[in-house]
Amino acid sequence: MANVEQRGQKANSELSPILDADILEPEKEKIAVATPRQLMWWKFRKHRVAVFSGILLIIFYTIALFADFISPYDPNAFDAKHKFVPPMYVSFINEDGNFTLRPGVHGLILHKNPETLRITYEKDKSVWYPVHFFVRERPYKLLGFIETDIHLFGLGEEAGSDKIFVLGSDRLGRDMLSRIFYGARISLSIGLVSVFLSLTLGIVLGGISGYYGGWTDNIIQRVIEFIRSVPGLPLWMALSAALPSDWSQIRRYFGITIILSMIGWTELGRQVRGRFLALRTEDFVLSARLSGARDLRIILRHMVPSFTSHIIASLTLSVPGIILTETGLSFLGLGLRQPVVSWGVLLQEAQNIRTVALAPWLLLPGLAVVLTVLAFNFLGDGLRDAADPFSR
Amino acid sequence: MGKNGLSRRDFLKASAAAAAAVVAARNVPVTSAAPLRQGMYKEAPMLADLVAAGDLPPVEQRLPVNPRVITPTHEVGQYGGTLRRAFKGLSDRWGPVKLSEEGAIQWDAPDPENATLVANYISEWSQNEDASEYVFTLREGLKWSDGMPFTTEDVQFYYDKIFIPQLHTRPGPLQVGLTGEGDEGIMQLEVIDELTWKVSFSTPNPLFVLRFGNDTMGMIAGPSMAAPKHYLEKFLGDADTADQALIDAAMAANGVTTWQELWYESGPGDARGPINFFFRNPDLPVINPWRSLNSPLDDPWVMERNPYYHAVDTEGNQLPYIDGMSHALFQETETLNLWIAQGLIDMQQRHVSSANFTFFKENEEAGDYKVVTWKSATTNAFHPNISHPDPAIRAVFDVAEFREALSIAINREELNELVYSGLLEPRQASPVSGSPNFDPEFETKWIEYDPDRANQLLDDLGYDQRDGDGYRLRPDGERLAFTITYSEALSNMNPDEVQVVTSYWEAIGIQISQQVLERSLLEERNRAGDIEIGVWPVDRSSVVMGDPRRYTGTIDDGCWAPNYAIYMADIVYGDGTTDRPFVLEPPADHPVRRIAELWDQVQKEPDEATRNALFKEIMDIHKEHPYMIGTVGEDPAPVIVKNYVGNVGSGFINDDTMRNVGIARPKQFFIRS
Amino acid sequence: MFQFLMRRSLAALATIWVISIVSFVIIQLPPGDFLTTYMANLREMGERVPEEQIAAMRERYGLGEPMFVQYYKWMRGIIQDGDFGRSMEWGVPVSMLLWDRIGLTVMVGLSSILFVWVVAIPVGVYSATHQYSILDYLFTFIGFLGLAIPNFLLALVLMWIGWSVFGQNVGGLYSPEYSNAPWSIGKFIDLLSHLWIPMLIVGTSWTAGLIRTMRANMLDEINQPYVETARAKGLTEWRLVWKYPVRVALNPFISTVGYALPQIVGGVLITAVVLNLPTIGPLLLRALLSQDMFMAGAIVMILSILTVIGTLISDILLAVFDPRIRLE
Amino acid sequence: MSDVLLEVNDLHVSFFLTEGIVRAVSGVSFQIERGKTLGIVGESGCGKSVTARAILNMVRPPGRIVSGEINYYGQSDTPIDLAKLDPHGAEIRRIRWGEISMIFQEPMTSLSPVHTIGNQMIEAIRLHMDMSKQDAAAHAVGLLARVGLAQPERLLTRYRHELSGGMRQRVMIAMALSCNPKLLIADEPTTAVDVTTQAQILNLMRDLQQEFGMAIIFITHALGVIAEVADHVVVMYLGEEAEVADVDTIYYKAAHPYTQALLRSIPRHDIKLDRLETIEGNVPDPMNMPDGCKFHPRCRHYDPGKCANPALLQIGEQHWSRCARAHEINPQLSRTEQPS
Repeated sequence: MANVEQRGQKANSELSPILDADILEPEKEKIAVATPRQLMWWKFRKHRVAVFSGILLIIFYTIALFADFISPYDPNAFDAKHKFVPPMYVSFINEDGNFTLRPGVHGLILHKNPETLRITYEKDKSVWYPVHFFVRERPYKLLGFIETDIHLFGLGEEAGSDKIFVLGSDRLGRDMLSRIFYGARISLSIGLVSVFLSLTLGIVLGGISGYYGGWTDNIIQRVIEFIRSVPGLPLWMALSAALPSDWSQIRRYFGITIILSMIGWTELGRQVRGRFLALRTEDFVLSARLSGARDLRIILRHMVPSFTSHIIASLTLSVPGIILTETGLSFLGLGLRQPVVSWGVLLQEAQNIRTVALAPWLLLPGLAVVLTVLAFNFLGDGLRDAADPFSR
Repeated sequence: MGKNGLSRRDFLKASAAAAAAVVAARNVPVTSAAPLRQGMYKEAPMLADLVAAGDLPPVEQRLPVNPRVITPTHEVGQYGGTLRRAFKGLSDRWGPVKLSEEGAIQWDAPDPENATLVANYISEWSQNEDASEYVFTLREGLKWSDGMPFTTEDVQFYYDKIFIPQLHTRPGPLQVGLTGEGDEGIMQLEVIDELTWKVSFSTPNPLFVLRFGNDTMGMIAGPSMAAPKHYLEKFLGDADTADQALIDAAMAANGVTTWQELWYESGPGDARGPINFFFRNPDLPVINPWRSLNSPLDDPWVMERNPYYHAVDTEGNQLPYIDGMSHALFQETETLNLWIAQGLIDMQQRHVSSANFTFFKENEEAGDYKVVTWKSATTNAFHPNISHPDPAIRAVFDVAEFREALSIAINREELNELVYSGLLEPRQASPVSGSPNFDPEFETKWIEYDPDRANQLLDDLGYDQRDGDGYRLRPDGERLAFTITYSEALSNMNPDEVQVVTSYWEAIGIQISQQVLERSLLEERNRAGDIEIGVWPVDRSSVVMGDPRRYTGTIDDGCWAPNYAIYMADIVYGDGTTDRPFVLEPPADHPVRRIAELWDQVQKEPDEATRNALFKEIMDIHKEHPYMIGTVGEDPAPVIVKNYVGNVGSGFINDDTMRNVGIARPKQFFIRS
Repeated sequence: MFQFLMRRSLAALATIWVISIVSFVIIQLPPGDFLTTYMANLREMGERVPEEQIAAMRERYGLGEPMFVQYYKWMRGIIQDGDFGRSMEWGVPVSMLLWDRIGLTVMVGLSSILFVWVVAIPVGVYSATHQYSILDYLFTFIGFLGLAIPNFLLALVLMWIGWSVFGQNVGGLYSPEYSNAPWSIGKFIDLLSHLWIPMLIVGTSWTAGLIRTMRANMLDEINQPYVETARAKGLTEWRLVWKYPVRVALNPFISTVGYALPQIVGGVLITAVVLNLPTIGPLLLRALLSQDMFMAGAIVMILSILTVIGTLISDILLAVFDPRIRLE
Repeated sequence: MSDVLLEVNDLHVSFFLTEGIVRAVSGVSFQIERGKTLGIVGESGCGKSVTARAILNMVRPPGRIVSGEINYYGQSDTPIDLAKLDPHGAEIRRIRWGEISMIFQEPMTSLSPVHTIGNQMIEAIRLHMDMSKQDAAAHAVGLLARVGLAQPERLLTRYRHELSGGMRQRVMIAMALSCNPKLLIADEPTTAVDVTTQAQILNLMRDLQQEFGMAIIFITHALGVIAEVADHVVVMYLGEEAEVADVDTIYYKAAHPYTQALLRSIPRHDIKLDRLETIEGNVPDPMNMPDGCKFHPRCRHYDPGKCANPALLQIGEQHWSRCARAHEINPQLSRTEQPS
């Protein structure tokens, strides 16, 4: 991420030597009245890709939050009659060949090759199942406390044992769509949780480093340098492998989270330190100091708020790294494991090339990862540009 | 199972044959066929060239006077070629070893129906009436791969320098079945003449030969009960015969600092160091059909024919047919699968999983091979721990009706279809259909899917109250909840099976959580005895008497009654010490007690009929109310065989006891040109 | 210059020392101990190991002794004899297993770096000199995409395409006929024909990042007065761009090698696992999964040291290339 | 051969940004005679640097010369219109440095940080003069000595950060002179150096001008400097000429409020002030230029009735001003000269 970091800041100087002119002038008036946050928002709005990415991420997180409502099936519900069903073509043309507003799918006829035991499916043109919305099925607790059994969509009771697999099914006949939705819960939250931890570490250590300077600063800087100069992946691999394997999945989740946040904090710490160093001599900090405020109070009340926007941007940019690492670790079998569903766990199943050659839709969780990471990168880029007081 | 080539009936035949083998081993001396006339032997072209060049004596001088005659599985083969296999490296020693090991007595099966124990490099063996003395006679003129004669001196050397030192750090090779206590229990050796030696035991040891069939007694893949004295004595650092220059060179080459480390990989008693294990030492004289040419750290590791190999085919062709083997190194089984499909593997059984059956079948044409199926002597199983330290859990599991409920709540047909493409057989954890202990009644015990009855049983047991989440409650108000503990490395058992079984048990109101452990930790936990429900395939179920630890409960990765079984083993074998944190005395009338007593009697009972009856009683205790809840089993154990590779039979039982691939006699495999 | 080298070397030594401690901690971390694991592995392979032998091994590896004594013994072994301990799983000294694989790991890493440079520098220069052109936008987008696609996913997709479209297994570094052959031109060509896939996979994400760095650095430099001066001198655009801003923009670029090396190492590692390369990655994964911790610790340590050395080299290179740093 | 070396006619240079078009130079005209010095004065952003770059046809995208002529009478009386040349072509590259060389504002950054002084000088020399490497080096040494640098041979192997500000600027001057240019454009050559050095540099330039006989375009924001070097002065404001005159006229008869303001902001030994005045207000947004007189938002003399769109008026023989009230604001002027 360090590379991404430099771009925005450097791009500022692009025009100035030619122009000798400050073309930011017209905004001066607004600046006078706008709060920094408003200002950031105005700038951010201009960054269309970033705004789009932000919206995409909001959608993703909403899906994660309401996964049990949106998912048509239990992500771990297996089905011997529907192994490796390819993604279904949800059609608006019904069995009579007429257009219908209610989409639906055709039934499937299963064939099993007696020699190789290969299972294939044929579309049963004679069977048509319209998609029903707000169907009542397996009960769950929405958001963890609202008991309900309403799901966004499904085939309803009339379909019997037939199912709709929008993104296909896996080797145990589990619905990929539902699995990706549920997987989002882990994969998306792990990024946020460990970024939060990184942030705490980064602010505390970076803050101490930048605020006090001296030997404390020196030590913390050496630690940061050390962490950055050591290849992370083998280290994180080793640490994850060393997590007690009799830990419950939830403990394991937090264990991995903590390991991941050890990646993120150095970059944040470095930045926070830089900001602190710059702010330390600012008048308002000096005056707060002179008026006898305690260090912690100065840091929290005066210094941190002055660069929150910048921190938010940096945070956004460090989320994707964490998501990628979690995915990588789980992919290697060192992170989370079945029956927990995360995108990394799902992709581990795709490690099997032969299976993927037959069922390429098993790679779809990878697409989810790529989209999320892209969106976070674009969003972070936009936020950083907006937060940077020197950018256009 | 009929759909995959081997019918249930075939297996029954095989079982009869295996039983017969045990009979044969009792007291009838087994002699190989009469020697063929000199001048009748033929040899591989590569050796003929060496003979012509004067680098090798003629084949008649290399073979023993009475070579072992091996009847080819299908046809007399052709010489030449290198068989390509794959292995996982140094730690995957059992692949190459089982292909080429040479015991004194060996399992041999020209076809699946006729698996017997035969004399291999010995010409005959006999035992006395009470099975406490065994006499072995070497084939006359038997030679090591370097041409040096193989005599009883090599047996004595083995006994003095390998077998006895091992006893100082371990109670003796477990599988030899030593009985008695202290020094009296130790196998005694007496060399009678250059070709004949006798071993004796203080008490009857009728299972000795049976166990001899699957253990080379410390010298892995060496000739069981012998070691090449003329070579190895130079490496005994504390003996007069030591050759310090050789020792230094070997230490340098292997990165070790003491001569002991050349002998013992990781401490005394572990005789598979870099110097005395053919896999790691290309210079070690062997009597195997192939010897190592380079280090298994190399990729590929290659083996080449032993010009002095002691067996011929029915037409007098010196075996093996194949010139050599080449083992390519792989890390992930996935890679092996791709190699197979690309036709880069000539013959492979190890690491070939039936989970990939469809893939292998579909690529038969592309890879120019066929998938031959065998039959694993294995049933996947869940092991509720009836000796759990928590009395409340013991009280739940040690009730037959509860285990029955668990068992019949499993829809084995669906499970089989879902996880194994229907390739396996729904069955109870019991001896497989080829076994002398096979019992159809046991095999089908509690396997009918009947969730209603399961629920009824649980209700009747007093678990009829449910909590808000729909889970059953124990009478003490606790939720009926258990943890399944398993490892991802479950032999050929697919971890997906755990997911599926979990959901069946959840469906009858039992809360199941899962815990995945590394295999080592699983074993550690199992030895600690506090696993609630363990998962492990019940293997070693062909010639069960050869290794019954699954059923006696004393094996390290079996979990049905670890704390009881070890307690009983201590009582019975009197070794008295154990490092297990929990050792529980089983209740007075507990069947585990009876199992331990029976097994002790079996081991010392010279009369076969009585012995079999006693052993059947052990099996009947299990049949009465199975402790291990079997699901599906008799894995078809696919074997990949290139179309140009001949004499690889199908339908063999795949079991450690019968040495897996070894039973198909790789020395008579051949490559059709 | 000398001072600079001394200072950097000392810092590198200190880092290596910390790495050794971390690696040792890794060896000690897993619950239970590696002997248990070792026994389990043996059992899985069908062997039987009695308790007494375990006790003997405990003794031999000094497992009863305090941590720092064990650390001291371990370090002494490494420094005196290059002995990293024994691989529990393989039963041989770790050092016997590693060197070949390290060679190939370094080779894949270096060729990836080469690939990255060959691609990233010209593209970055182009993007900067043709800022906001269609190609610039395209490169930026590809760059973002490259950052977003995990190495292993790319490897998987390439494997999948190779397998399902061409029926080829694109894994490995040699064709089977060459894998144990002595070095020859044929083997080298064979290696090259396999090397490009991991090179591409490892390179992609890093290339993406470096294109962006190069572009930003270039944009920083391209309007500097000294470039104007050069232009005013009448140099052709091509020559002045490559002689001046590129040359200067390369400096931070060289220094990014230091930070990029850890990424590359990680990339090589995980890619090698997917592609079954005979490099150190699959060995590490296997060591970790089987808790063969001497092996894992040794690998982590060697990889880290290599990285530190790589960083040191890039520092020195930077000093050679940038007179400002040289004279600091 | 006429006296005129370079003639700029109605030059328009614009920058085409996504935010809009910035007319950095709009309709500037001036000329410079051989061997003379023209000063261009103005605040940051007035377009003076852009004009300088336009002369060498070095305006970089998104900027571009929109219209106008830059006639260069280097070789003969037939001028070459530099504005029409291909900016990457061989012709303009020959003229750059060979005929017209340039010194930049920041001596620190005008030299490459990673190339030696020698490397950069020899490169320039060999590009335009047919010399071997050795000859070029010798030539460079001579030039360095000429600009007053000690140990010129050693200097060739030095890097810019090893030199002081004054030394750097001397090196730049030596380099600029290396191919005997006919015109030297000095873009604020003295802003980044201290006052003493500044004086030395200016003296040096004056001496060299006499010795080499080149014309100089001296660009600065400091009117004070102009007084010492220039023969003629162009005062620029927002891309336009505010006032054009010889140096004395500018000093004593400034006829544009902007010039007057500039003059008030420099310290003068003849007028004692408690404090220097600064020009009120800021330079307006270049994309949102004020209507009418561009200076009006900052002008104390602004009269909406009179000041709509003033043209550049000739108010003296060699004196032009873009102020409609030029005569009103400069009584001295109205006494002596009448608008034509």
